[in-house]
Amino acid sequence: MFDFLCKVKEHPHVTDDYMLIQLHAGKLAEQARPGQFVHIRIPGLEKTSLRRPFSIYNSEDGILSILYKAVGRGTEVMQSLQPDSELQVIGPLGNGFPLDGSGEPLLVAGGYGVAPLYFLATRLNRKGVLLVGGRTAEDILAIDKFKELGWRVVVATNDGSMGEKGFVTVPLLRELESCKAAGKEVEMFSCGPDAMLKAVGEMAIKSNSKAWLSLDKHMVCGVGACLACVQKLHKPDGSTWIGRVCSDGPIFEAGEIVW
Amino acid sequence: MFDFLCKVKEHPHVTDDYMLIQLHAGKLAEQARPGQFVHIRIPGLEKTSLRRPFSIYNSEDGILSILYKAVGRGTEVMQSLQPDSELQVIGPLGNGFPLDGSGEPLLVAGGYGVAPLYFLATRLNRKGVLLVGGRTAEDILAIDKFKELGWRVVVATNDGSMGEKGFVTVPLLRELESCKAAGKEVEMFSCGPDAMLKAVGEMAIKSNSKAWLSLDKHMVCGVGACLACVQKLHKPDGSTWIGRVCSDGPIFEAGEIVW
Amino acid sequence: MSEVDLSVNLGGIKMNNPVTVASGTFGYGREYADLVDITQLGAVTVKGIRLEPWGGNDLPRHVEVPGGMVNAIGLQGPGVDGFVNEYMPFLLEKGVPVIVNIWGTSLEEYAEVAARLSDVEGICGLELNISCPNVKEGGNAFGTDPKTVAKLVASVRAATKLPLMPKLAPNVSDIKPFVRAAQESGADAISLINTIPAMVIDIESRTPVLSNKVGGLSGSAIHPVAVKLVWEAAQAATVPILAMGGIVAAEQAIEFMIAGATSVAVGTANFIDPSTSIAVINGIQDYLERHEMKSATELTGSIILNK
Amino acid sequence: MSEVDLSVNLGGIKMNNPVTVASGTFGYGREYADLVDITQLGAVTVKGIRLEPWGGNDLPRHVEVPGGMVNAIGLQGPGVDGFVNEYMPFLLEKGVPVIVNIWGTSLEEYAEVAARLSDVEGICGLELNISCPNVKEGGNAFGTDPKTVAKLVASVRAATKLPLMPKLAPNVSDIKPFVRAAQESGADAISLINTIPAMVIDIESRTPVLSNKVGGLSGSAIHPVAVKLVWEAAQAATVPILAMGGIVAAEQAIEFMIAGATSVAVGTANFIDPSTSIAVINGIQDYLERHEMKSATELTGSIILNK
Ligand SMILES: Cc1cc2nc3c(=O)[nH]c(=O)nc-3n(C[C@H](O)[C@H](O)[C@H](O)COP(=O)(O)OP(=O)(O)OC[C@H]3O[C@@H](n4cnc5c(N)ncnc54)[C@H](O)[C@@H]3O)c2cc1C
Ligand SMILES: Cc1cc2nc3c(=O)[nH]c(=O)nc-3n(C[C@H](O)[C@H](O)[C@H](O)COP(=O)(O)OP(=O)(O)OC[C@H]3O[C@@H](n4cnc5c(N)ncnc54)[C@H](O)[C@@H]3O)c2cc1C
Ligand SMILES: Cc1cc2nc3c(=O)[nH]c(=O)nc-3n(C[C@H](O)[C@H](O)[C@H](O)COP(=O)(O)O)c2cc1C
Ligand SMILES: Cc1cc2nc3c(=O)[nH]c(=O)nc-3n(C[C@H](O)[C@H](O)[C@H](O)COP(=O)(O)O)c2cc1C
Ligand code: FES
Ligand code: FES
Repeated sequence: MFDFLCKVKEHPHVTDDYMLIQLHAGKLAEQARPGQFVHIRIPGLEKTSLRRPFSIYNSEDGILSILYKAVGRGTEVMQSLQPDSELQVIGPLGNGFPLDGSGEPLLVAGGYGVAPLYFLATRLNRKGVLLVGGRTAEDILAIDKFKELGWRVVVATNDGSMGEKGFVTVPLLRELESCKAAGKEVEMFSCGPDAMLKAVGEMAIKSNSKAWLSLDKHMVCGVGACLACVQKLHKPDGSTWIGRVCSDGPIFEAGEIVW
Repeated sequence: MFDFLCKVKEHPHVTDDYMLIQLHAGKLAEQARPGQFVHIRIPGLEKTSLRRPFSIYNSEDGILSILYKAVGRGTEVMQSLQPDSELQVIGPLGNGFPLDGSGEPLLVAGGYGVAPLYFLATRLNRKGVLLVGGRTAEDILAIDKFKELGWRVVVATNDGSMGEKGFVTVPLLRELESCKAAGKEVEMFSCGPDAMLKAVGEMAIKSNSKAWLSLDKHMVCGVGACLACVQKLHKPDGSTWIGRVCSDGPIFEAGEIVW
Repeated sequence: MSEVDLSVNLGGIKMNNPVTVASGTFGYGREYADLVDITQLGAVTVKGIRLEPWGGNDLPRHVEVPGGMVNAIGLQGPGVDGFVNEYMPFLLEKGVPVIVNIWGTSLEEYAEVAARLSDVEGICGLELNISCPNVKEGGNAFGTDPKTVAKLVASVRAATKLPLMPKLAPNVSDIKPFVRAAQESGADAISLINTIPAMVIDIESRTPVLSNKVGGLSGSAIHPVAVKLVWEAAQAATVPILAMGGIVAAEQAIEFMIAGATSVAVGTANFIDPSTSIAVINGIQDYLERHEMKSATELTGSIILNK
Repeated sequence: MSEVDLSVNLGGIKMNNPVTVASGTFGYGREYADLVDITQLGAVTVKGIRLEPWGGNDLPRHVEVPGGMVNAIGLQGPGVDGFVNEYMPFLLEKGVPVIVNIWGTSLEEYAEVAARLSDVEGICGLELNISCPNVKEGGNAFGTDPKTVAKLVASVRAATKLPLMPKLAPNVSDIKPFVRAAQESGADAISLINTIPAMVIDIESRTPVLSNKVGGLSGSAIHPVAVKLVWEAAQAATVPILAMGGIVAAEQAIEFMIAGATSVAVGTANFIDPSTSIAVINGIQDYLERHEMKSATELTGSIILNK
């Protein structure tokens, strides 16, 4: 974990709402693992503003990328950061996805939830399927990059403007069933809105598969010190405990989470 | 008095520390009189930051100019304003110098105090002498512009790097005495640090001349509403009252001020 | 024209909309009249006055801090006669309701100021400043003990029929006893919050920045504290509440109304952007329309507590 | 090497420099140990703990506001045993003095927590949290009446020989009686301020943002309020003061010390820039050198009041 002053390398638009920011992040980038995140102090916000957490979308040759959506005050200001401007970044943070599992990997993404899953796809020792959902075609990101890696991509949008119309859980169920029919074990990895994660988790439990869910909680410290981001969790012995999404997570196995 | 959204026209450096900002200020500029000031909301400071007051250095064809020195947080941020950026300006504020006096005008300036005096020189119906003091040559501004108007200029610096060494009150005394010797009435106009204004005021009272002093007090509202900028003053009947520098001033006759 | 009814009745003070300005941040109305159409305001609340003219504190009287400012003006003012003669004619001509913020150094002085203002045309209510941190006698000294508040309000009540609105101090551990003391002694409304006692020290000279040493914090910084106090006051209040503290846009005003305020006052924000109060009026109207509410009063106390 | 002596004695807590971290903003030290060399701190103050593990409040537990944040964590913690077993070994190994912030829902619980921590190696002092606005029982309820403070401090005093430091609530009209009550009952030092009770309402849903409805305001916004309370506390205090509230750089720490604080704690700023506490230590040292002071203690209470 480092507190690193990063320089912006490039900062292109991906679609109208989404931007990709690439940072010179040295050791921080080198140590990053899929599913981890960084905590960014956004220049241009008041100095008293809290940091904002973002998943790591990619890390290559000391360059750390983030794929983000402008949703509020901070991300709006962030959009105007020019190449060579500097920002304070803490990371890599969190536990990350397990890379040493087995079974057909099914990645299930909603919106910017695709970000940590792309990094995961670049580092997994096997290929699989990306199932990605969004409100409209605008929210479907990075699918060409998955295809370049040799992954199969299934798209669903609420308005049917891309892929099939409806929730991504519909094609997910289909994939699960076809794997089951083929006698294939699966391992799910998912990042997106809570409702989606919950549905993915339930399907995993029902189908007796593992599902790794990346939770998105509002954070303050990002390192486990403030207890702002907690999640009630099951222990193996059936009792519960209160974990910190930032430092005990953000990735939890579906069965652990007390929704 | 207007609350006007002004666009920056040009914003050149004058010397290392001083900058000139020219604003498209429409009616605000047209109504401005010498000695008045504007109250500026500096973009780039937090939205909760108070406005900053600046004397009007010039007003021509709807363009209002301010000559300012970077001394703190606000003025430092202000320095980086680019042409075409917009800022909220309230003005013109304050009473201004009287233009209808008589006698040889002696303008006495310290540092950025030269700003309102230049505007005055452009609007007075007669020419005279500018006496300008500063710490070093760096602080001596705009003297060529006075010369262009046909004014005589006398410079004094604390370190002797320009003009004579010492306080500007020394050449002022000389001017006063030579006018007296010549039987000439004088009228003084002064803007600068309190110590200088006080000295000018005392010399005026001693020599039985009028001196108009522009006071510099920290302000909040700029319009007379908050009572943050008050100055104890003599009434003609010998009693005292508490005036507001922003709306009853910033110009007071030397005899009025209770130092 | 909009169907929304913005008018409110603040304990007998009839306002065309819920928005006034906070005492001491808008002079006597006239100072801002070039920049703000003051006839659009629900009321103009003027700077605190006592019986006789009062000089206030030495300079510096203010200092900027993150999210606001600390002031120790010290209630400089022209006294009752000065106010009535110099400032009321202009306000009367404008026809805007005037709330006068009053103070004194004794119960008797408060009562006398109230009595003297009772028959002045154009004055529609009195705000009793019992919470100014910036004067040695009077001010906050009256506002930090419910018994004193009760006595003070009762004695002013006896002196005037004008709507009476004590302005409570924020630096208390429980606001409710103060609300009860005030309303049981005859207050028609409650106003809060005044500035929070504060201090700034210049570390180079090691001296307090304000000549009065301490002052009161106002502006955005105090807003969440004010919301909490207004919400709690509303739970004890049987009379309407005028809320203030860090309003910079309609959002904060709406927040106060949801917490239980009938009216709101824009303070420090006037200095930074004089158009704030008008923007707040328009913003409240927009909000009501967007949420299909028929009147401003519907917003008051509309907080939803699920648990 | 510098000639300046930064060490201070905070009522028996020996610190190599005046700077610690504020309880609840630095976990148990370990969480920030990758980013901050915690052995450089004067002490590490850990998150509030009670006798048994405690779950705290539901989410959301915080919300960002201008100049700071409002939190209602609700004192989640591992209890005495959990803390001693899971967290103390790391801190002990680091060799940094540990101040434990403790709370309970009864006098007896406070006393028992204190007794249980008394012989734990590495703990150099106890901060009594009697001012947390975010728990229903305990916390602020103990901190808003001087008599209760006296009783609580006395009963904890009887239970431990460790340096004892009650942490006072800021939402009082006069801090001095609390300081006196604490020190007369055996407190070795005074800590202030805790967060100021505050609230944020979401105007679209009209519900409180925090699940606990109210929370505590911290950060820059509260700094001038904290300075005023520390300055006043110092006038009544015969024991040293640990000051906190809105420190973001050495300037605010120095201001507190000039006002009368012996030590200072960095809170919310840790979240934004974890290097703040180290920068504050260095900044104090620079200041002392620049002002030709020989020791940090010279700064304490060095305020100059001309009038
Ligand atoms: C582990 C993690 C990974 C994330 N990865 C990404 C990513 O790869 N791409 C991306 O676009 N977004 C990501 N987010 C969400 C991102 O943090 C928020 O969109 C961002 O903080 C919004 O800030 P704002 O100032 O624009 O919004 P505002 O709503 O103005 O922010 C106000 C406060 O709420 C917090 N906040 C608001 N929305 C969220 C949210 N959804 N999650 C957490 N905190 C929030 C902010 O951090 C801030 O403290 C991630 C969040 C978490 C917790
Ligand atoms: C009527 C009047 C006319 C002025 N004209 C000019 C001018 O033509 N050119 C110029 O360079 N400066 C002028 N000044 C001074 C100018 O207002 C300050 O330099 C400026 O406010 C400093 O702001 P800052 O944020 O850089 O400094 P900071 O010290 O960071 O400001 C902190 C606070 O102190 C106030 N303040 C600081 N210094 C002064 C000061 N000298 N006078 C008043 N308030 C101050 C600021 O407004 C702000 O509220 C004038 C001041 C007044 C009252
Ligand atoms: C410069 C200044 C002067 C004030 N004068 C008075 C006053 O005379 N009487 C009074 O009751 N409150 C006075 N106040 C307090 C305000 O009316 C208001 O309660 C407080 O500033 C909080 O609102 P705000 O955060 O919107 O400014 C004054 C505040 C400021 C900033
Ligand atoms: C997230 C958070 C958790 C806190 N937890 C505690 C606590 O457990 N015990 C306590 O006494 N104070 C607690 N505090 C209060 C701080 O210790 C400190 O008194 C306060 O935040 C003011 O300092 P600051 O403005 O520098 O943050 C907490 C504050 C924050 C922001
Ligand atoms: S954000 Fe602080 S514990 Fe997770
Ligand atoms: S600055 Fe407000 S009265 Fe002068």
